[in-house]
Amino acid sequence: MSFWSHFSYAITIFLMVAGLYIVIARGNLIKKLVGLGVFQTSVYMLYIAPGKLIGGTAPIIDANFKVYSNPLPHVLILTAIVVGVATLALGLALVVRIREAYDTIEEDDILASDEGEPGGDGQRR
Amino acid sequence: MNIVLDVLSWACLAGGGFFCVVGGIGLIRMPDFYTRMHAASVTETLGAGLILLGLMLQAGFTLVTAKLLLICLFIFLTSPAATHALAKAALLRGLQPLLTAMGDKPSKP
Amino acid sequence: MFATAACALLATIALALARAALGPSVFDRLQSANTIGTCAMLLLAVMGFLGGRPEFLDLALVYGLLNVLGTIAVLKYFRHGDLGEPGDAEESPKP
Amino acid sequence: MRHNLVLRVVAKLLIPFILLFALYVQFHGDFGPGGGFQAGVIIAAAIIFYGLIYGLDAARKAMPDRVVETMVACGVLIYAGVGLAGLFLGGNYLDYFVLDHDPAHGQHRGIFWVEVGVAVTVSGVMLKIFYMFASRGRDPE
Amino acid sequence: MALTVIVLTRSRNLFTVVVLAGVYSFLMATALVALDAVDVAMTEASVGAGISTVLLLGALYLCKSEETKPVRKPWLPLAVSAAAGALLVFGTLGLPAFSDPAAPIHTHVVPRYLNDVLRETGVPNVVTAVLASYRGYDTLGETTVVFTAGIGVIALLRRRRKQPGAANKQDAAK
Repeated sequence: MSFWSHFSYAITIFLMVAGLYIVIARGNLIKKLVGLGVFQTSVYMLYIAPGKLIGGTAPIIDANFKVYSNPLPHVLILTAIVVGVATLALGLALVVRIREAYDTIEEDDILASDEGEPGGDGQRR
Repeated sequence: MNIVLDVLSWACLAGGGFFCVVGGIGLIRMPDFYTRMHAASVTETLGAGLILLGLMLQAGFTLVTAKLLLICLFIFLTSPAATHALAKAALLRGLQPLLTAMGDKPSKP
Repeated sequence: MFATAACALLATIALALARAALGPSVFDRLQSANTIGTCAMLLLAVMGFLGGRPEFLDLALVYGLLNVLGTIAVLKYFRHGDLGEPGDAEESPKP
Repeated sequence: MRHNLVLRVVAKLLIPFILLFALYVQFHGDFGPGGGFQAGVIIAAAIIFYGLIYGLDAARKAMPDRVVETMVACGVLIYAGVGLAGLFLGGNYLDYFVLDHDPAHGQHRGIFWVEVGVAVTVSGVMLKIFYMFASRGRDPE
Repeated sequence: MALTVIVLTRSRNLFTVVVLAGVYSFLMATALVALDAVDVAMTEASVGAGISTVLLLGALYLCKSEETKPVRKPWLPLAVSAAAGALLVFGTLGLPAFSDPAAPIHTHVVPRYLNDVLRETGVPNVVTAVLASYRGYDTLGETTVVFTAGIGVIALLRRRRKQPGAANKQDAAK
């Protein structure tokens, strides 16, 4: 259990923490979505990295190779990526709608305008 | 014959790597955007071409070589187009070359 | 030898990344993004040879394609502010 | 970009290659890297590229909204249909062994059609999303 | 990559954020290739660098917002993130080391996939085989999710395409 044997986890955790920080600390909604993307990629790393075997190759069966990396995480992450971009699009659509309703995409302004006039003109146009 | 091919491809790979690094250094060191673009094009043409040539020599006459040629074509087709669009956009945006700041007349786009 | 080329490409990527990080204008960043894309493409090709499986060049082709797509999209956005416009005479007056 | 001749010519040269390459990725996905998701995204990228350079209206003419929406639904239907075909031929749902006399060939066929369904859905959804985002701000307000 | 993320965190200009997100995605895909995940890298590159850049730009155009406000108090989120990171580091101490062939992930269902895939399906690419055949239900559900997301975007963005006046008229007519 040296440091290098857990290096991939360190990268994963760094990315995850960075994504988390962006999501929590930034008020802009698009920025938040980008942070969510970073977080998501850290999860990809978390899945893919243990599947790698040093000396193995990509899981495409060939007579010349004996050792393959683990294909199962690849499958899971493959679906996760496409779902991720679909949800990203959905989130962006929501942001666009929010911007049309509130004229801002800053979280604080949205909260302020909600408190200012609850159920008022800000919500539906 | 084989050794000649190996040496040639190694030379190509080394040259390509060298030009890539030169382009990268230029990207850092050049003073303004247009000169930087010039530096980057070193990477994108000479470096890429040499590396792909080296790989082609290694691969021999297979499908791989065809794909490498395709990549080569792709790079040589798209990256000047992208650079052209970039330069045009920058000029239209009003980013002046450094020369004009030194006292020349601003060139018309 | 492949390893040397890969190291050179990695160094180039690092340099371009530095430019992207501290580039004063958006165009600098774009240019370095483009360079990074090209280098990543070459790196992929080299890495395929390094691992002894040169079938992965498809991947490099995808990289090249999407690199251009991204750059053009950003430029389009920058010039017209709109992704769907065919572009009219207003932004580039004929001399 | 009406005056941007370089881009237009390059795009005209490239787009058929991109579409061809997408088909290659789709059908070569059994033997190399690739498959339905990638091919769908690449097809969508090609048409988005077209739309970026020649304008959204041109892309809409080449790929009408109706077609895109049909693609979105058809992909899922193809996928589910493969499952139903297995059901009708005497297997379980999404059981490919019964699709051909030889089980391995049946698997191959099932995987092929499933990938087609995935590609159609993914490209349709991506294109539709692009159309929605790009056309949103363009209508006269 | 870490540098990209740091710059991403710090930069205010949303436009820069989008460009850097594309770069980040490219580098991520390269790292995935280094980890032997070829199909995943292909998807990540095409999706991350191509499509989501275009989508982010489209949303950016619709939002027309270039700057965000400066952060007020970064200390609380930073503390939360650091605490989460510390917990995660503590958690990794129990995990198997990198590239350990005896790890649980390599011993359970995967050898069956790798050994039998050629005989059972005749498809050399194990990822494709597992995706479409062994885990067909998963993929069906996933395709449905993509479909639903597309429908959701259509539903969200199609409304109120007309002028605000027309919308008001419709509201009044209701």
